[in-house]
Amino acid sequence: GCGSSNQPAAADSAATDNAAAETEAETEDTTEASAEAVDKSADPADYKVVMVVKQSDSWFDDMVTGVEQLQKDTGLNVSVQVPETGDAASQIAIMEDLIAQGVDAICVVPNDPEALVPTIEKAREAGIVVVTHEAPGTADKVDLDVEAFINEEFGQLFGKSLAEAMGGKGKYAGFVGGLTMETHMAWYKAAVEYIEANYPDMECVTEEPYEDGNSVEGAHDKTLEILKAYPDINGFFDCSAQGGGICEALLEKDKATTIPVVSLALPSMSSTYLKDGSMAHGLAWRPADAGYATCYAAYLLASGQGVETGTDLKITGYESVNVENNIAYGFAPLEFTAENVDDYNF
Amino acid sequence: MEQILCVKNLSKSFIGVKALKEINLSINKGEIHCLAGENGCGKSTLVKNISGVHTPDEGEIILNGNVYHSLTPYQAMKEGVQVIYQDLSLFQHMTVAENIAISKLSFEKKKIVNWKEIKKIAKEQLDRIGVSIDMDQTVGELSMANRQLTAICRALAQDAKILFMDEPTTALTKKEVERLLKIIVELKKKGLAIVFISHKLDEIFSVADTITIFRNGEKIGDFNSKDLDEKSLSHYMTGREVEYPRYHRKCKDNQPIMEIEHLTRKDQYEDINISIRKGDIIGLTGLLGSGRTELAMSLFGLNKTQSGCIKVEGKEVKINSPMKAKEFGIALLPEDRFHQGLFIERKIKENVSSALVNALSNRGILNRKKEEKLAEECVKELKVRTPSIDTIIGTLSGGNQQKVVIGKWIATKPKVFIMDTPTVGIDIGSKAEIYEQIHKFADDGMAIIFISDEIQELMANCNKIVVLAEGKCVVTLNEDDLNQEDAAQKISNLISSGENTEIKEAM
Amino acid sequence: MKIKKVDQFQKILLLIIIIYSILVSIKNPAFLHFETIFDIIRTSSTTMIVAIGLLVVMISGGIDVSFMAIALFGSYTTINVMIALGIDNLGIAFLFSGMIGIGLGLINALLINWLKLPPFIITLGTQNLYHGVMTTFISDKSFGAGVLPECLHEFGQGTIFKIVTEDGAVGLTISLVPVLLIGIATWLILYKTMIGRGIVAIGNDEESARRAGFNPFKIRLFVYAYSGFLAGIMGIIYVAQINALYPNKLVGNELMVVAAVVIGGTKITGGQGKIFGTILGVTIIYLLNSTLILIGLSSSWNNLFVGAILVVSVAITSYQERIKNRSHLIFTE
Amino acid sequence: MKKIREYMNRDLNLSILVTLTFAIFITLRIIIGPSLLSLNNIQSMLFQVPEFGFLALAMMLSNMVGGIDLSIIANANTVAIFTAYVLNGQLSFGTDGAARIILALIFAIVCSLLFGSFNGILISKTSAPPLIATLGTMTLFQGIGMAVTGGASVGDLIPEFSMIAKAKLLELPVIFWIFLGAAVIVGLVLTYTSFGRNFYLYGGNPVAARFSGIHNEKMCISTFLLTGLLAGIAGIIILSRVNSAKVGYGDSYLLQTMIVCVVGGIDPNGGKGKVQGVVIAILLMQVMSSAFTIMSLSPYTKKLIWGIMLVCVLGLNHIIGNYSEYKKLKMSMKAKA
Ligand SMILES: Nc1ncnc2c1ncn2[C@@H]1O[C@H](COP(=O)(O)OP(=O)(O)OP(=O)(O)O)[C@@H](O)[C@H]1O
Ligand SMILES: Nc1ncnc2c1ncn2[C@@H]1O[C@H](COP(=O)(O)OP(=O)(O)OP(=O)(O)O)[C@@H](O)[C@H]1O
Ligand SMILES: [Mg+2]
Ligand SMILES: [Mg+2]
Repeated sequence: GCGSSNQPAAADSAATDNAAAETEAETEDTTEASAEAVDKSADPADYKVVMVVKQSDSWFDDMVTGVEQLQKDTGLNVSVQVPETGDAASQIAIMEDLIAQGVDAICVVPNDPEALVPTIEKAREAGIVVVTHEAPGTADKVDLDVEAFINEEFGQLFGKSLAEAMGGKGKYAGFVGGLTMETHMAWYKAAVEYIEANYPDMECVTEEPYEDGNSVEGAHDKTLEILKAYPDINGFFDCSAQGGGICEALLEKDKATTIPVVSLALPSMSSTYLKDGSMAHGLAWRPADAGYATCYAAYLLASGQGVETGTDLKITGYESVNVENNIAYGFAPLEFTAENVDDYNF
Repeated sequence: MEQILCVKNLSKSFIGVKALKEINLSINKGEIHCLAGENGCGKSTLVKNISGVHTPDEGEIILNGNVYHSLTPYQAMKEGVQVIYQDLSLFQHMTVAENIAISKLSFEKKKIVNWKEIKKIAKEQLDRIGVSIDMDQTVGELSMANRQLTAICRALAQDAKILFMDEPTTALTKKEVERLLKIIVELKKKGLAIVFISHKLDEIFSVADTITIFRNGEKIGDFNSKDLDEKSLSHYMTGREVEYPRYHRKCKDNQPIMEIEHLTRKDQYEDINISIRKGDIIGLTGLLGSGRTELAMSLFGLNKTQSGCIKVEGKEVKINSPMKAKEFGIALLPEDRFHQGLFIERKIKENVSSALVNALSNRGILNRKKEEKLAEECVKELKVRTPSIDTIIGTLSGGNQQKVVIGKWIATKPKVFIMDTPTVGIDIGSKAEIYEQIHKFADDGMAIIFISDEIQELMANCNKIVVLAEGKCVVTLNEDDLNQEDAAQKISNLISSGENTEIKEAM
Repeated sequence: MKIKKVDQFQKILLLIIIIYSILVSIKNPAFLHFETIFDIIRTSSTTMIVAIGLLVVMISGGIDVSFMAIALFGSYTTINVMIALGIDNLGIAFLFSGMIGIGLGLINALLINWLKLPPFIITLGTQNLYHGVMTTFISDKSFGAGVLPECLHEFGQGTIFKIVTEDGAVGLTISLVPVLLIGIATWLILYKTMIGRGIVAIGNDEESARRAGFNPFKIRLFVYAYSGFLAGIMGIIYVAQINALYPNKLVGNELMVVAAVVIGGTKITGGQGKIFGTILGVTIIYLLNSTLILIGLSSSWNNLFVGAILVVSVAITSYQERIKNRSHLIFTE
Repeated sequence: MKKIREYMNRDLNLSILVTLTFAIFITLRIIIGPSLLSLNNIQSMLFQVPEFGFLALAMMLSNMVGGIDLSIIANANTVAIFTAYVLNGQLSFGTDGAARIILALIFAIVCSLLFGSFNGILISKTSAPPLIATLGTMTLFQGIGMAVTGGASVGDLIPEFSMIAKAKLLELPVIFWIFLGAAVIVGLVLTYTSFGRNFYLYGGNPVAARFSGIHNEKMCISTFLLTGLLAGIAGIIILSRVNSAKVGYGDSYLLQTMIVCVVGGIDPNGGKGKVQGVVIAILLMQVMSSAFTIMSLSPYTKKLIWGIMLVCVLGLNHIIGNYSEYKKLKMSMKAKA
């Protein structure tokens, strides 16, 4: 229902762009924009979609490959913007510039969804379709939010895997990248709640999660300390992809085989730990696929085709999304174990 | 006689000044050659060109027959050039011993440091000039005088063929100067050439064989020291006649403007009593470490007192900061001009107004017209040699810089002006001008505390002299006492009596 | 006399460490284990190395904020090459990374000497430059544990000896060896060689050092090359310890090291600094960061606590210095 | 022409910077095309400038007294967090509407001044090196924000507040005018007031300043008060722009503010530099960063370009500085001859 209300604004921006185009050499963008105003073409090549990721690391590098794949598959004019640091301010700056450029759609994986809301609103006022990923909390402020899964369910997966690996009893501790990271916190809460509800013999040692600061040495150093403070600890889980650090610390203390670790993980970075048994489970979803699906959804919305329950986003796990409260859920959680980790190459 | 150094047509320019204009000079073995001239005439610049600190624009430097158009400090050392720089060039955080030995070691291209050797070198040199400084102290903790002695030791530590001494005696007491001059004469006998720069004419005459006079970057000529006397020398230097007038207090107001009563700070000074009236110029002298600087700092609110009191115009006051001091009309000309007195990268006018910024402002807005007027006046009155008041002060010569610092405090029209060795490194021409100004301000009712080592200077300018020794006030001489013929002798005796006890304690 | 005075300052640091340790032990006796010391040694070893390099730079009157970028550049490039060529030799890793460090350090020195600008700015620029060059022209991929050369992994896990206690083995990390070697070498350089004295001399006053016959340019080349070399070495140890290779780690953690060195009594204006003080400074920072869980502080109070302690220790050490200076009528602002 | 040359010689760094800015501008205009200068893009750029600009001004002030203030961003965020609590009603003392906004603004200013004075007192009373002292206070201020929020963002502000960021005056964002006004005021204060003069003197040689009866402690504290205030204003602008506050927002600005100050000709040893330079550098930085987005550069390439630019600007300053000194020398010699 949002596409139609945006129509006049889009026409406006197209008009100003047209005025500029009269005096200056025509650029591709402006012709497209005016074409859109008249009649929405379905040709992906006519749409400029930009994906703004959080920062540069292996996770988002993989997401970039997914977006590039989309371009190859469909011919959609899609590109990726990578901020210098994982900071909401740089994402806002990039989005501002994109709004001024008048792209058709912006996909964003917000560092801090709350902070991006005014900019998202501004983009939408300018007739730009905005699709987020990993930001279900602000789904009502965007055209669509694409999620690989329901965060609570994914969080419960952490709890379930850990509980199974620990045999249903003992003390455990959980990490997040930082207390400011919303999805991490959501998984953490869901995991702890799941364990509390189902495994009464298990006990989380702290109220709040530990922060590993999104770095392996952070996870490593904190783990050493936790081992000292709680010598009877029996399991760890990490909602940021730094479980390797925990495993390293356990290996160092010869406790890798007795204390299981469940962590968000990239196969490429954690296959060793899965294979030597220091990591019991790795959990993830495929960033490339998520990027693919998000950008494709953005194209669909920009071209007026809409995304509803059952829409196919043309990639594994998102063949038939479930749209609820403006959030399109795929079903794409991945669970790695020593056996299957080699099947993934990201 | 064998020629060691010959300078031919040497020229050097800095922005805004031609510091040296086609200088020709030759210096022989076993000769004490004095350079004389007013502030900023280019003496230090000449030294720096020869020692490899500056690169000459034009001209040749011939050392031991080798011709150089420019040298590095190392080359200069290799040719036997040693320098005691005007700014001493010491290392603040290093110990005295290391400071003395380091040039020698670095020159010898030593790779490994032998700390015993360093101590040995340092001890030798300190014994040689007969002073006892704790060798393990860092230079940053030393008084100016001890720093100067350290720098002298350093230059002596290396076997020089030609030794440049750029105002080496500015912070020394008479006794130390005498000892230094004796050493110079000894060195001369050993065949060294010594180039001695000083503004103290008595020193020059007591050692010099040849005197070269500079004016405005040009050489006026070489003179045999016997052919000159103080009067003719200053005439050549300044191009005019100069005279030190004797100060007599004219002010009729005998109410004390400032009274210092039983002022004490342990280990620095003890039970100091001084009463100052309008128009008084009170000389404060004593050995190094006698606590003069400490006392001055206390009066200016930079050094907490422990007991006793200070009264300004009869009212007891607590001076706990320079701002307070300024409020009470007290000004201080600091001893360490470079670090404490100057804003080296700022313009002359900004330096002049630096103590008066708030007074020159109206509701927070700085009145630049007034500031410029003030600066113009200061430059004119104190005869600062500068292209304009917009010149960066760091490019002036040392003496001219000092004049600006004096000017800055005079501009605040203080009631009591404490001057810690104000004429150090200032030429006679400027000195006379400064004395004249001081007298004039004293006549107008300003009280002045004049800290100095030069007894002659104190005798000429003060109507009362206080001698300190080891933090205690040994004697106070009034105008009547000073008029006695043997006053100067008496003071120097008192000072040396203090010194005797010091040496005893050191042993 | 000299040594006595310096100890005075280090005593304060030791006192802070001891008092803090006592407080932590009261709160949680687990702190009193041997393990604690061994763990702190291991986790702080990399920082110790760069801190010592930075100490040398700061004594010479400079500062370097590019050392983390150099460490990253050196280790990342070296290990990339090793993986590509299948080399598995620790010596080569250290050598190659150290050489890269020397090269980048020399660039720092040349720029500082040429531009005559505060080294803080120059190295701020080169920090960006090195990191940019590395990620743009070499690679920006991450490598996980299994991919790294085996020798690195062994080194990272290696111990000099192990003590077996009831809850597992406690080993003293082998990284202590390079730290000790570097510490001793640096001490020898600073106090027993002329170039070391030259470093102190140019830190005190460059112009005076020149006049005393030193060549500040050469000394500076040495200083930054040395700091670069240590950074290169540190990079390898770091990678070995975390057992993974990232193109964007380390950079951004420079200031904590600067803080550690300054808390250790090194003058930010140069000319003064002690290795033992630096070690104490690093220890304080690490002690703070690695006892938060032991004293049961929840994560959201971490920063408040660390910040407060940092502010207090800076305030105490600086105030001591100020009092000492003021009593000698030395006015440093 | 002659006047221009005279002016250029008077402030060389500034003229180099202006020339450079134009050169970069023209280059970018050629590479990117007209969209760089479209009204849309200009508005968008000027909309982004203020929050960063205020932080850069704060950094500039601290650099000019030979210090550095690493705590500005932590300060801005924590101020924003407290202000957000006022604005969302949790701390509003029963006010509403405009009254609440005014209360919030007062609260923000008081709060930022408190932070600033803490820095100032710490540095002036203990002679702690600013780099280390503010590293400590940065962690401390962050810690306060963290302890209060537990890391979550504080939102639900009354909607009127975001109007501050959205409002426009003469086609340009009001917050940009505010920034420009603040820069002009800071510039005027530094150039024409007694405070400004004392500030430069204190920055140039604090010891001599003390011996001149300038109240060093007061200068230091007021500098950091001002720094804190500017950071606090940045916090307000952030809050109004993003409509929520959170620890860690804008951490990447810290390094950039330092770079901007250097490019803008501030001598980090203190006592030298002008506001104009920094303002131009801020604009230059913004134009380049927008251009980078348009060109879709990778973050590492951006880093590389910042690095190269910094080294180039410094190198150029140095070379031209040397050259002009040489020319001045020659001219002075000619004049004498
Ligand atoms: N580094 C410099 N830069 C610019 N100008 C300088 C520099 N050094 C000296 N000058 C200028 O050169 C001239 C000669 O200075 P110099 O220091 O040689 O004088 P001086 O004879 O030693 O005076 P004083 O007795 O005061 O020490 C002065 O006008 C001074 O301002
Ligand atoms: N052992 C020491 N430790 C620290 N500081 C010392 C020591 N010995 C001397 N000093 C410093 O040096 C000072 C002596 O020099 P100072 O210049 O202050 O005295 P002065 O009376 O002004 O003599 P002059 O002007 O001739 O140098 C001492 O009072 C003290 O401040
Ligand atoms: Mg001189
Ligand atoms: Mg003295």
